[in-house]
Amino acid sequence: MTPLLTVDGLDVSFGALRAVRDVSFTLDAGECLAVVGESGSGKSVTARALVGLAGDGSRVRAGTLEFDGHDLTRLREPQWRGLRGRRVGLVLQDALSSLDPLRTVGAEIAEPLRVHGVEPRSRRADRVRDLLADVGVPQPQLRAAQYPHQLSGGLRQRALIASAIAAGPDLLIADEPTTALDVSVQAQILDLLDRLRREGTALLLISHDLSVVARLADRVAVMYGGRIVETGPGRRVLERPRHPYTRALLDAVPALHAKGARLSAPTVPRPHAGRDGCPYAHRCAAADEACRTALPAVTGPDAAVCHHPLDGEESDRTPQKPHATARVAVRDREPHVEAGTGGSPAAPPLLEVDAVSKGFRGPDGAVHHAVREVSLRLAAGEAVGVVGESGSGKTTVARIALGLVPPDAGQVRFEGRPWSGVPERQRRTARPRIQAVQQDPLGSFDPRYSVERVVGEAVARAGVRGRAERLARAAELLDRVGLPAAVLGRRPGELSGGQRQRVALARALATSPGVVVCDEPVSALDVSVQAQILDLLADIRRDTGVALLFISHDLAVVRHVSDRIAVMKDGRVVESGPVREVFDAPSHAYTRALLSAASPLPAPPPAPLHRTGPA
Amino acid sequence: MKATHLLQAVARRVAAAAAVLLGAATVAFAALQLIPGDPVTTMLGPFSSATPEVRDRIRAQYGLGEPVGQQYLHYLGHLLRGDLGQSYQVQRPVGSLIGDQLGPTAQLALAALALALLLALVSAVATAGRRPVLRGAASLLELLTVSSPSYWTGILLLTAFSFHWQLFPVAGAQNGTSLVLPALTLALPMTGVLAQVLREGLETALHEPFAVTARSRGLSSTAVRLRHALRHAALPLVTLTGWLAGSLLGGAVLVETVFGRPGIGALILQATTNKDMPLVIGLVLLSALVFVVLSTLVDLLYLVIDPRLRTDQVTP
Amino acid sequence: MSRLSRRPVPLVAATAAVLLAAACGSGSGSGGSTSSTPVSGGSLTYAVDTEPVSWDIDVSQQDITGSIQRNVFDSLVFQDDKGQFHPWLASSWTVAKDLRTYTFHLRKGVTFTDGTPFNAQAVKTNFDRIVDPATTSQYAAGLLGPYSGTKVVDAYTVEVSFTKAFAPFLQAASTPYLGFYSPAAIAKYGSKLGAGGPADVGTGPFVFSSYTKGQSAVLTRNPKYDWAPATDSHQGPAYLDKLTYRFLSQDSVRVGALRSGQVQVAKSVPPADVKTLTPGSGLTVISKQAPGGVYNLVLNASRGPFTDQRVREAVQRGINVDADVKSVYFGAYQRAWSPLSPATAGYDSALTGTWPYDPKLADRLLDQAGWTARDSSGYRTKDGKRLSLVWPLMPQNLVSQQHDILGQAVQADLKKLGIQVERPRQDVGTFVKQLFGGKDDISDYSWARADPDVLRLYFNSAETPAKGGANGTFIKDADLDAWTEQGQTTLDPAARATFYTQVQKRAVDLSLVVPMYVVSSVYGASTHAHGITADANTWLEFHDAWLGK
Amino acid sequence: MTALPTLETAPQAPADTAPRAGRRPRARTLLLVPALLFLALLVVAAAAPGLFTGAAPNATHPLQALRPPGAGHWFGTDQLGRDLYTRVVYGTRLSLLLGAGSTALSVLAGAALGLTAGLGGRVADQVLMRLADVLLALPPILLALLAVAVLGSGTVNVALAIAAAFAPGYARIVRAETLVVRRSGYVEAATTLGLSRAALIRRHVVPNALGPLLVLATVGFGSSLIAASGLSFLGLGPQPPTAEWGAMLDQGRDFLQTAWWLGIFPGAAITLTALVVNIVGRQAQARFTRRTGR
Repeated sequence: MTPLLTVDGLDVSFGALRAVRDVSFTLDAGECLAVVGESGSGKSVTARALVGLAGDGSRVRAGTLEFDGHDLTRLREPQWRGLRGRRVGLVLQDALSSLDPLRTVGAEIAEPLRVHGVEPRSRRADRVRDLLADVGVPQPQLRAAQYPHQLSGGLRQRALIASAIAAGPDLLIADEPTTALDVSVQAQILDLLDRLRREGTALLLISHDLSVVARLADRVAVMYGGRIVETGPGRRVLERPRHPYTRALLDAVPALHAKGARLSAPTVPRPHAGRDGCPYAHRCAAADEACRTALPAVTGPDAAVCHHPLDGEESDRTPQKPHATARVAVRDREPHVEAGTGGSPAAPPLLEVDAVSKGFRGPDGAVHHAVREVSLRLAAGEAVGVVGESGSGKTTVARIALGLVPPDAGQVRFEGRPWSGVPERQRRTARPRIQAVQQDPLGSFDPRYSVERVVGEAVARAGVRGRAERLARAAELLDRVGLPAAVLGRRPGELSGGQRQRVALARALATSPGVVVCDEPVSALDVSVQAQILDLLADIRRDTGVALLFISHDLAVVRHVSDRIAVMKDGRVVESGPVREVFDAPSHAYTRALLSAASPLPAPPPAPLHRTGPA
Repeated sequence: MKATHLLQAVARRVAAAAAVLLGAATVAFAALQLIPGDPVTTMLGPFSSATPEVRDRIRAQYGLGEPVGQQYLHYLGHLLRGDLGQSYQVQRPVGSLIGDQLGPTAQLALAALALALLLALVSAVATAGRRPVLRGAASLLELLTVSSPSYWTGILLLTAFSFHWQLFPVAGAQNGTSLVLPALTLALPMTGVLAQVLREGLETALHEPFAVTARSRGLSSTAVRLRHALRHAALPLVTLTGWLAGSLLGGAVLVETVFGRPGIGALILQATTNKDMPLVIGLVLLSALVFVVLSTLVDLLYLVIDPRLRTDQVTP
Repeated sequence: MSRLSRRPVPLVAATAAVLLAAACGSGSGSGGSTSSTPVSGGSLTYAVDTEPVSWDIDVSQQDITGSIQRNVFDSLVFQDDKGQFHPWLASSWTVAKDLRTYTFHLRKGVTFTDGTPFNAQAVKTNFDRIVDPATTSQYAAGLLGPYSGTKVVDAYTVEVSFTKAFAPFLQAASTPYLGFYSPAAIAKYGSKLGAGGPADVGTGPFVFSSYTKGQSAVLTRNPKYDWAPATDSHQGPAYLDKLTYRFLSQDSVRVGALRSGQVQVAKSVPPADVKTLTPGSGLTVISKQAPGGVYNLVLNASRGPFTDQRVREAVQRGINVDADVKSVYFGAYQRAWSPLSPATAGYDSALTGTWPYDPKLADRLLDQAGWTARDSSGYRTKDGKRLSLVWPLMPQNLVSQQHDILGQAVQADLKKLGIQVERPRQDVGTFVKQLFGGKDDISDYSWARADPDVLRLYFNSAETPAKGGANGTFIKDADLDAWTEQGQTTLDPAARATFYTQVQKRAVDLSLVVPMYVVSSVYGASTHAHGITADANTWLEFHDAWLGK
Repeated sequence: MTALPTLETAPQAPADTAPRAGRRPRARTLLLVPALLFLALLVVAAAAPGLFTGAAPNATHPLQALRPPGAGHWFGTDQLGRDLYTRVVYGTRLSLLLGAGSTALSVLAGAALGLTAGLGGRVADQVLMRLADVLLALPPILLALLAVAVLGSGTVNVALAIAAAFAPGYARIVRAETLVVRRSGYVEAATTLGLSRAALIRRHVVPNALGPLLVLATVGFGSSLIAASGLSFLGLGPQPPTAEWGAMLDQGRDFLQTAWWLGIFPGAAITLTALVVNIVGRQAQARFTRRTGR
């Protein structure tokens, strides 16, 4: 039987930039191939090239590009149009922007029906309703008449899938279908896709997160630098990666590792490979001259394109044993994180957040309670994680802790003195001792400032006088966060995401603070960069003894960093305690749901959850 | 949106409109007080042989002898009754003077607006996201129209099409053909700005994921532009068009001068150069009113175009 | 902008003559050739540069109102362009010795276009309306001067009386401002007559059919018209079916409309275009010199450097009037030698050529006056003070573009002599204050009036601008005062001529003025339009006009 | 006159493809160098017109009146025989000064008002912004004409009038920008460092709030130039015989059919200057957008 889709030697270039190079794979009906890679790896371009939408200025070449017997390389635009939507469906990430926000959900779903004349106009409404019901959207009639912004993230993504499968395509390409979603919703969408696959639709799944897609995919293709560096059955790739990059990728996932383990390989700069060499060579510990000049031949459907494959080596995944001891049962009413296990028990808390609440007035005049009676305590040297889905109030807690937002009720104390409810003037002298690292580091840098000025401003605040002294101190701080002094002269806008986060960290450390509040510091980063930053945070904590208030939606990340943890939902802390206890024996249903949804292992579909409020 | 909210919104809008109008009236009144020289002299012109008694009578007739505060209150009182007063220069009610000239200017402005939108639409839809050469050429052309003063464009058009080729009548507001050149003159600089905003809007929209999604459903590139992108690009366009439409009144000053057309623009120029303040105030109020009406229209159009503004609730 | 709003300004625009008229005048209108036989019918469009604010002849002071309404309203008497009076609606008249009572015998059989008869009562109704304060007459009431009343002697005889001798009345009665509305229309429309249109019912050769503000006024033929002045070239109704006035304020637009055939006649053709209106292009020029004061630079002898006559003379002789006027007006206007227009009685032609351009003389005069040093910019100085003259620009809505440019030529001429001329732009208030206060060194204006008495306004010491006069020289000269006053006291043309010739000569000798050019009305017309002539006011008459092929 | 709104928003490349370089049409960049050169030429002409022409701008030669363009008189001569090329060159100074002066004034006023509204209390904000609302409700040219009616005509007053007409727009932008900057991450970061309010405003808020304004002002310069020449065109400009483009265009208008060059060259000078200013302004805007990532 010929495969549904055959790709052989696909090349996509934008001017001089070769985004995709020599990519080959096949896909059968009812099969799922996951293409995994970090941003810039060429995975999305590959997916879009398959529907003839590689983008403006792109040049697509291929040895073979065949879909169901059609030679795609010879298609002209009208024929492409006949294929798109009808035979091949495309689902992009973030349904809020992938569905036209100015049109109703129904109109969007009906569009492929109209374009391809699948259904007569009179029956389209019915068909749309059926499709919505089919992808698990309750009240389909109502939903069809609504606009995307009126739907929750999960429902939106379902609607987007409904529009992609409306005309009954044989192949569904899903480009990061779950990236923007909370973990629990993420799982549901993956299940929906899995069901479609089982019903016979071929599925090409694009993702940056190997652990998420591996459980769904029959086969996995790992891309790096525009090339497929390893392909193989999902479980095999996950458990016994052969390519060093795949291995590094897996190592970087905190959920797969013991807490506190190093996630990233030491960053030793190596020379870049030549044009035809291995794109990973400059990051690969095993790279030699051969790697830099040429790639080995592809050996088959289950192989790594590598001169030095890690044959048969187990990933150093340590299975987690359940701990049933010492868990703290938490009532909704008074969720306290006890002082503790991480820091010295005797040490007085540096930062005390005591039953704070905060509400915001919405545009319609109604008050939205972002934070309700939240209490946290942070001792010197301790790391406390706050985890919760978007909208759970974590960021507001962070801002209250930083003294940027006054709480409506409750109070905050820092270093034993009142921190909330006092004039800003009074806080000012203590401010250098509690610093912050934001999710969007670029936004936290004055756009006119070079790195030197960004860090220099904080250095000056720490009392360092004289330009030369400040420069030296700034360079020292950069070195501390693993950046060369050459970065000083650059603007943050010219740096990569990881570098920016390092600069933010350097600035936060400049005043030798006792506490650093990190608000989603790694959620915008690729998994391997995320690993480096998490390792760096661990190092800094160890070296300086700084206490961390670490906020993230990612359970695994929080677990990796924190001593203690607080789980937030709808503005409340629903469970808290030492990290091991919460993870091993979650007492609150919500925590359990979070944990199971975030499970990296192929697992049975989770029990249906109650919706958790607006995304 | 609930009925009470709607009512509140309407009330807010009306109050804001009233505030702008009151403010405009006050600014105009303040300007009147700042004008140097005796208003009566201004009124009579430099070569009047009016006796001091006559001047006093005129001063009394216009209430110019009263204290400023009292004048202001009187003036507001008259405004509330819809009385804009008498023109100094022409000795006719300001309302009827303006009313007489409104027609030709409204014609000119609407024609220019329609023309500008049409040209911008064609230019932007045809060139958005196309080859850089095409796009660059269109862009340069638009920049050129934006950079050409209307009073010069008008002269060029007049010379070429009326004097030289005699394709269009030279002047007046007699019929449709006489509207072509002035409308084009007024439209051209607008076209440039509109086309640029529209193109940027289209290109932004075309690079949004939903446009890619739409293409992936089998829509042609043109269909995506017209069915999806245009609506998105229309949002900034509506704001800009509203703003530009308000400034058309100003543009009419120069265009009507060049083409010798009657209208509000010509009236504005006359009123300000003659310092015919009651007339100036009337025109200021008219402009403010046009602005208020336009911004209301813009807001309504926004509501029509963008459903996100109609409801802000996620209904789970 | 000057061309947008040409308000009537007695100083610069041609208004009706108000005083005694005497013979003389030159340069008659040259309409299209009248070689072929007039034909009846057709529609003629005439582009004018201003639009009436009020159409009410009893109210308006505007030139344009009179010139258009002339076609709709007839007068008691007709004044030809030599200043002589002819019967019109009055078939004859007598004037009392004391000049206080005028008796008119009206023509019989004249009807208004609403069918009502024109009679003595109609005259009384109209004149009484003019003087009624409720009418707020801006001009006509002035024409009636010391009016005391009108007496209806019989149906066709009226007696108009004045409280004191009023010589100018015949001339006034010849203007359209003292024309006649149908009493029925006055009763019916009253103050609405100013809105124009069919409400304005007169006895004239045309009926006011419609008016579109900002665009046009349409007049149609009065088929019953049979009482034209004898001086017209034909009797009976007008030839044209329709006469349309279009209001095109822009010079370029107006001329463009003429050239492209949208209009057949255009008023105020810019001098630059005059030479292009050739019979070859199917167009011709109708030009007529206006009577009264020419366009003069008036030198203020009461202030600053101009108190020294040598400086005034240096300016007078140092301006290259010939070349400047020629280059700015392209020969369309004749340069002036006297402050009085050649089209006015009493004009002194002997002044021609008596004060030619002589920059060397001017330099010598300035040296003699002590302005010998020069500063770094090349201007003359005396006692460290620069020889600088202030000549304000009139508020932009009153000044004509050409005057502005002519001014620049004068500036350039005087700069060569080392004299700086400053031309600040002023608003009306400041301008008036400066002018009335005699704070300017130079002012510039013409003053149209069909009588040499205009010289009194220019040079009599009592006639300061603040008092409604035109004496911007601020001179107090016994001779000038005496001669201008004596000119008023006699009706003998020869005696008057003597006085006024002396005035002109003395004004030039004292270098009080620099006459620049003779103001003329310049019209452009299609060669198909025939029989169009300019009257004593330099307005076009259309009763005799007809369209050829 | 139309003030150019901010038009530059970099089109987004599809996520993941990232080949952003080269997306920007090259035409504008190609034009930048000639535009800058021309601008430099204009500045030199404004500073030292004598370098470009040996003739005097106001010297009349009645015998050479209305010569068409040709050798000796590149742009022809006017009614008084003045060399039009010389007058256009000498007109550069005043025309540029009018444009630059009014832009500078309006930007300064706008910045002061906008910052006061954005940083002052609620009351100051409300009062200033309501006033701006009112002024923005009126077409700039009407405001300018009104200002000329109050101030009188003349060079300085025209500049003031244009400034008055455009200042409310700038004030609005600065105020909005100030509010954005006040809520920005970097101001928050600086707050977290414990900087005083004065230092925050001085170091971060003011420079960042004014950044876009300065770029906008480049584009606004073109608008001011056109508007100022427009007022001159309407006869409200400098006193004669000063050479200024708008006033020259006004004079040339009477000669459309007899001496076309009188209207063409001054108008072309205004257009060309506005064009190069706009090209440079756009580039500045694009660069600013790219650099700051806004």
